[in-house]
Amino acid sequence: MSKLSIKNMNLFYDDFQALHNVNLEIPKNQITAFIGPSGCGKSTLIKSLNRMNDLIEGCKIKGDILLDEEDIYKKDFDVNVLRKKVGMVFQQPNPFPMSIYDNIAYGPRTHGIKDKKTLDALVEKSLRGAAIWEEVKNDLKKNALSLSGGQQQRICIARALAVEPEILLMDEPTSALDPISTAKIEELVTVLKENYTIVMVTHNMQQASRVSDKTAFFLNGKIVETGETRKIFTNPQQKETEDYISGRFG
Amino acid sequence: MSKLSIKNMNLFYDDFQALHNVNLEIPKNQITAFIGPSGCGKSTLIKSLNRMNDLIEGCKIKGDILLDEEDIYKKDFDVNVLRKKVGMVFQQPNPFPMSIYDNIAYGPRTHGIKDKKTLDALVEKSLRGAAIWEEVKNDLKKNALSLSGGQQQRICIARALAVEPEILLMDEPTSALDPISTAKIEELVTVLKENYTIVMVTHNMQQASRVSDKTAFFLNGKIVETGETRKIFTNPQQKETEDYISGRFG
Amino acid sequence: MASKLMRGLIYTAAALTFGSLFYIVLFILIKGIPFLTPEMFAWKYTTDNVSLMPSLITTLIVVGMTLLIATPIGVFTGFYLVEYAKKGNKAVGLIRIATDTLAAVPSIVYGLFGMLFFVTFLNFQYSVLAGVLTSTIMVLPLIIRSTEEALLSVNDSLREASFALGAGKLRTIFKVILPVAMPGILSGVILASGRVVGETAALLYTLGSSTNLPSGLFSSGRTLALHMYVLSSEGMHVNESYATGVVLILFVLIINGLSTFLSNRLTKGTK
Amino acid sequence: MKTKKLDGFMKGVFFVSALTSVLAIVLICIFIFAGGVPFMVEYGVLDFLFGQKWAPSNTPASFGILPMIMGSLAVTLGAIIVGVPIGILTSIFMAEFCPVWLHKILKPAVNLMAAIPSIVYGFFALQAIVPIMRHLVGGTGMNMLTAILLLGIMILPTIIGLSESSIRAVPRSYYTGSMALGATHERSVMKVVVPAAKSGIISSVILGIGRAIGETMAVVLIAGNQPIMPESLTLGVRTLTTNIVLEMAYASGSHREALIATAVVLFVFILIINGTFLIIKKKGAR
Amino acid sequence: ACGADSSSSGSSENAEGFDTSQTINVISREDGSGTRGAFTEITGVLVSEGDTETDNTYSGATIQNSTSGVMTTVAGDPASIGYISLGSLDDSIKAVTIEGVEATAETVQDSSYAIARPFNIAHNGELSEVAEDFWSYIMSAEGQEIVVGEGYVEAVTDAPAYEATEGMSGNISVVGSTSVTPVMEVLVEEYTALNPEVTIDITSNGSSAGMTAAMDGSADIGMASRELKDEELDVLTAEPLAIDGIAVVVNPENTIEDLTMEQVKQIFTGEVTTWDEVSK
Ligand SMILES: Nc1ncnc2c1ncn2[C@@H]1O[C@H](COP(=O)(O)OP(=O)(O)OP(=O)(O)O)[C@@H](O)[C@H]1O
Ligand SMILES: Nc1ncnc2c1ncn2[C@@H]1O[C@H](COP(=O)(O)OP(=O)(O)OP(=O)(O)O)[C@@H](O)[C@H]1O
Ligand SMILES: [Mg+2]
Ligand SMILES: [Mg+2]
Ligand SMILES: O=P([O-])([O-])[O-]
Repeated sequence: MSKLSIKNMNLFYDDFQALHNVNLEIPKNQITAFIGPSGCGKSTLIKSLNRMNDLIEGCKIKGDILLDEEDIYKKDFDVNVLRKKVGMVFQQPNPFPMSIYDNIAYGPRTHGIKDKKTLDALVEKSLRGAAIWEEVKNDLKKNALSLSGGQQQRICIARALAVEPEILLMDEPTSALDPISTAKIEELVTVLKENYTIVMVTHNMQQASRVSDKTAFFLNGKIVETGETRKIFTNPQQKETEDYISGRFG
Repeated sequence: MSKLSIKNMNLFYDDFQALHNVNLEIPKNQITAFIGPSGCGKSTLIKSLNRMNDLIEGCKIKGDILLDEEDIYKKDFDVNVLRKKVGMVFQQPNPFPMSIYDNIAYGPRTHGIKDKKTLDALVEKSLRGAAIWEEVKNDLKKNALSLSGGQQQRICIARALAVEPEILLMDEPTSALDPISTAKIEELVTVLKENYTIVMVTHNMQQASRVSDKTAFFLNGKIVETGETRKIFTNPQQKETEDYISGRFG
Repeated sequence: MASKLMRGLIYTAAALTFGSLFYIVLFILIKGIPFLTPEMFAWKYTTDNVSLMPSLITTLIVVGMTLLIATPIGVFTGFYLVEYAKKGNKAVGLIRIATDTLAAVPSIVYGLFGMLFFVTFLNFQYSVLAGVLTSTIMVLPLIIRSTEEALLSVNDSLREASFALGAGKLRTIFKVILPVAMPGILSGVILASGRVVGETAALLYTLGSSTNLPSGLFSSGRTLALHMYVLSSEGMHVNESYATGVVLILFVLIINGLSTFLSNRLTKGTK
Repeated sequence: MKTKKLDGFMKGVFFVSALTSVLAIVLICIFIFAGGVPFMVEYGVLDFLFGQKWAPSNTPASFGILPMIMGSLAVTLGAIIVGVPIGILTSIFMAEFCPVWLHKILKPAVNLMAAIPSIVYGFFALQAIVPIMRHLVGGTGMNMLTAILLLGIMILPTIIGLSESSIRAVPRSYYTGSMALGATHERSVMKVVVPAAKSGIISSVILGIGRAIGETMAVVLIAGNQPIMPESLTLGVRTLTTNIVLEMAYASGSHREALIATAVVLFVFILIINGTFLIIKKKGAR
Repeated sequence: ACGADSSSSGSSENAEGFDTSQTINVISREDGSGTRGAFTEITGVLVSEGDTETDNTYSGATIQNSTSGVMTTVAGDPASIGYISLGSLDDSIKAVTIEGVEATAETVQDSSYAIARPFNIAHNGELSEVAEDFWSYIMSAEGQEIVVGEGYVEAVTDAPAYEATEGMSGNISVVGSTSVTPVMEVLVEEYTALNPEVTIDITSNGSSAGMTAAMDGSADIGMASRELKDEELDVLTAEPLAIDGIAVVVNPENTIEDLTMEQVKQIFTGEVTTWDEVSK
């Protein structure tokens, strides 16, 4: 079943059309990977799934994006609620310059949770969920910025989990990380998909083939091909896909 | 014949040892590629070839680097002359915020060339050498920053060529570029090697295999394996090299 | 060769700059310290002791009140300009021009304006209120600018992270951005207090120069800088006015030290 | 929902705060202009601006402020000639030549310099520069040169502070790029980094000019204050600001209005300078 | 004549080493100052012809807007000359005698020293009870004694003794001349010692500011170091509280001891430009 469906979507930055007639179904409890060369519109699409591009001046969207059959761009849709449901992790780890605890508790507090016990429990659960509890449980007061890049990225994942989203968007979550941290995150993601629907942008073909269930290949703002990851990598239907995957460009 | 030879080199950033006992021969008029996961020391090594790491406080080097049999770290070696001989192109295109002409003429002027005719000729020759003359010949007064990323990177290559170096160091010169610009630069590099010795860091395995003659694979500050590129990619001797090339990590 | 010459020029310029600063400070200290007697700190001013205590306290009052009014207005203006205003917004252009102009207005013009508007037109008379409001307008651009800069220097990724968690703008500003921007804003505020402490021309025509401690918003007073000016102007207390100069310099030193200390402490957390 | 309302309300608060500056500048214009312009019109705008005689105590009185206009221009120009090169070079020192430990001392020193009240500068100049000047060029030692030197010093921190930060804001890649071409540190800094910081440096100079032209309390102590056309560096000079502060306390009637009209002229000056540089800056940014 | 090219030294140094060939550096007060107004009028620097008055003060004269400005300049510059309030005179400078008469309270009192002006206080309409009381204190024998003690000349001879009223309280604001301020401060101190419940604020920002403040009612009492103008007198009731001599001062190094009124005038109008010409 599709958690998100994108229908006939066109996106413009002022006059520049960054996405052309995109149609895509994002299945529940699976990992969907977006691949494609730089500038092809992967980030643009993933950002429109939680309306982060509302923040960009001059960005206009046509078409529909349905979350559980509901149009997230319809007029009185509360974007704060949307973003609570659709969490996001960015390319550069971006923890807030505050303690680990406050980082994780920020989201829940935003949504009105004040009770210390509930918060404590949520923080622990989220950190466990992001596979970093053991490393930081004795240092929750420590400033999150003092952690290593890989740890910071897991803190960001934990922070996203803490608002109990249904979907996790990840825009090249490992591109700033070393191989060992990358491996940890990949492992984590495959565990998380049991409870969350995951969309992940990656530059790394190997990563896409290692972790994702479904892959969409982008080129110049269009989706060239989508399908089961295994199929896309072993038996691409389009010439461009094959060229890209085999490293002939990009 | 080796243009550069690196002998028993160890490099420290304060207490952190970034390079361990590196030995490498860089053959004349060939392209040598450095590959390896992030943080393994590729940039560190390439920067020590023209002593750019002199600018980094706390950076200490042991061992020898010989340029045409002469130790570039010996006491009265003039680093400005060294850097004239060993040009460098960076990951992010970094043209100066001045006209295209002044960008290219900057190096020659630095080294005392004032004559307008000589400069004009040098500028044209360098821009031709970097395969961008046709695109900019009517706009030499234009600010270099107004060019596209790919053009900027070629301007930077032209700028490096203008001081008539013998060696060109390139640290991920295409990683900020789109595929088409990347292809142009790769093509250019293979032409340039007829007259220059080229060292190139790349994250992109395909790129290394496409353009380089010799490859050195780095891991954690050590060279794991070096050799003819074809051999390294088809028949690696070390388990780590194979794992890396086949995308099992990184 | 050219490099050596250039380096020589640069070092000379630096030596001149810091040499003159050192000379000025030393000069005032040497001239003033011998006259810094305990009577100068008597609670009440008399013509015998020419105590600077009332002016010291008035300075604190005026600076405190000015900051109390100017800081929120300035910081909020910064919020509006950086976090809310859309690019190319007409109001923003207008506000920018207004702040730029305010920043350039000479203090003597502020003084005349304060006199014509607050003192006479609004009939506040020579009073703490007139002085405070005049200096509020005067320091507003300092605070606005430093706030703007501080906010702009906050990485957008933090804003994104907060919005992506479903936080609204207000929460993002106060909980995430403000703490990071604090040192920058604070340094602007400190700069502003320095300006008020050192101001003479603008306060002369608004605050007046009473030697008493102000008894309310509508009573007159004098700040240390004014005290120094008035003391000297009749030629009977030139030494005491140097002594006041010493206190003034100490004041400024403490303010500066405090700002460095605070911003160091605050930046430590975020680095 | 509640947070949404609060969001909207606070946005309003922020906007109103932002309008304070606009309101302030409008009020300043209205009150200063209303105080001075009627006098200028009555006396004759041209006679006022281009009259060379300032004799308020005469009957009939003369209120020509050309000497003060020229005085302000001359002194400001002088201060720029003295202060700008030293200030910019010092900022280059601070940004590119100064070891970290020394910077930790010098940065607060510059801030201190900016914060020293003008009256203290004035006292210093009166006792330290004036006697030297008296020995060098004679007279009372209170002359244009003294004023220029003092203002040259006083605008230093303004120029240094802003220039340094704009030099530091130049992407390091320009510097590295230049070094990689074999340029020396000095050349890389002077030819690439500093030009790239041009617009910030120009802004710092504007602020410096503003400070020089608006400075009052220090100048009045040491400039001699003669209301005569500036003809020599060794003669006294009266500026627009000092004209106001000198006589405001005792002026009444049309004399007082003439002083407020002087402030109008000063204010227009500032507007022109600000405007010109805004235009230059905009062009530079394009 | 030019005030700048002064030090053509060598020719006529006298015994004490003061070079009388030096150019005279003239120091004057700003236009509008009570001191300048009185000084120019009495010395003839200000010339009245029918309806016109011309202040002929030498255009190259350095202008200082405070007594101390004049004093510091004269104290630091051997070749300069200025004039200041007699009450402010100290050893850093030297007062010359005028026509052989020394400037002292006595000579001002008996009018043998000619350069003097009144210190005035003024009010508009009815004074409050407490201000009225303070006013009467100033004009009382006690008040005038203070005036004399500060080096000025009393304005009211054989003044009545001050009769303190029990329980005076309230605020008085006194605004005006910087020259009057020092003596006013002492008066306030002594008065508030007698009437501890009274608070008096002095704002010293100039005679005209004081008169304006008194006229528009923002001050209870205004102070002026000059005669009041006609338009001020239309509204205000004024009374002198002291007479202040104006001393003509030179640097202590200067060997000049005496000047005639004519010489003073010539110096301050720039007709005479070197010390030679007056040091016969
Ligand atoms: N805010 C913006 N305003 C205008 N154009 C934009 C904006 N953001 C992105 N673009 C353009 O839209 C296109 C798609 O950008 P996008 O960031 O989605 O690419 P991407 O696939 O994520 O690339 P990368 O792999 O480099 O992250 C690009 O051509 C880009 O230049
Ligand atoms: N200036 C420095 N001071 C201290 N450590 C440094 C410095 N520069 C690099 N390092 C460290 O040295 C190691 C090698 O860094 P280097 O930049 O050479 O890696 P790289 O192979 O170029 O990686 P990348 O692919 O990310 O560019 C890393 O661990 C890095 O953290
Ligand atoms: Mg992207
Ligand atoms: Mg690198
Ligand atoms: O010049 P004044 O005596 O009025 O100060």
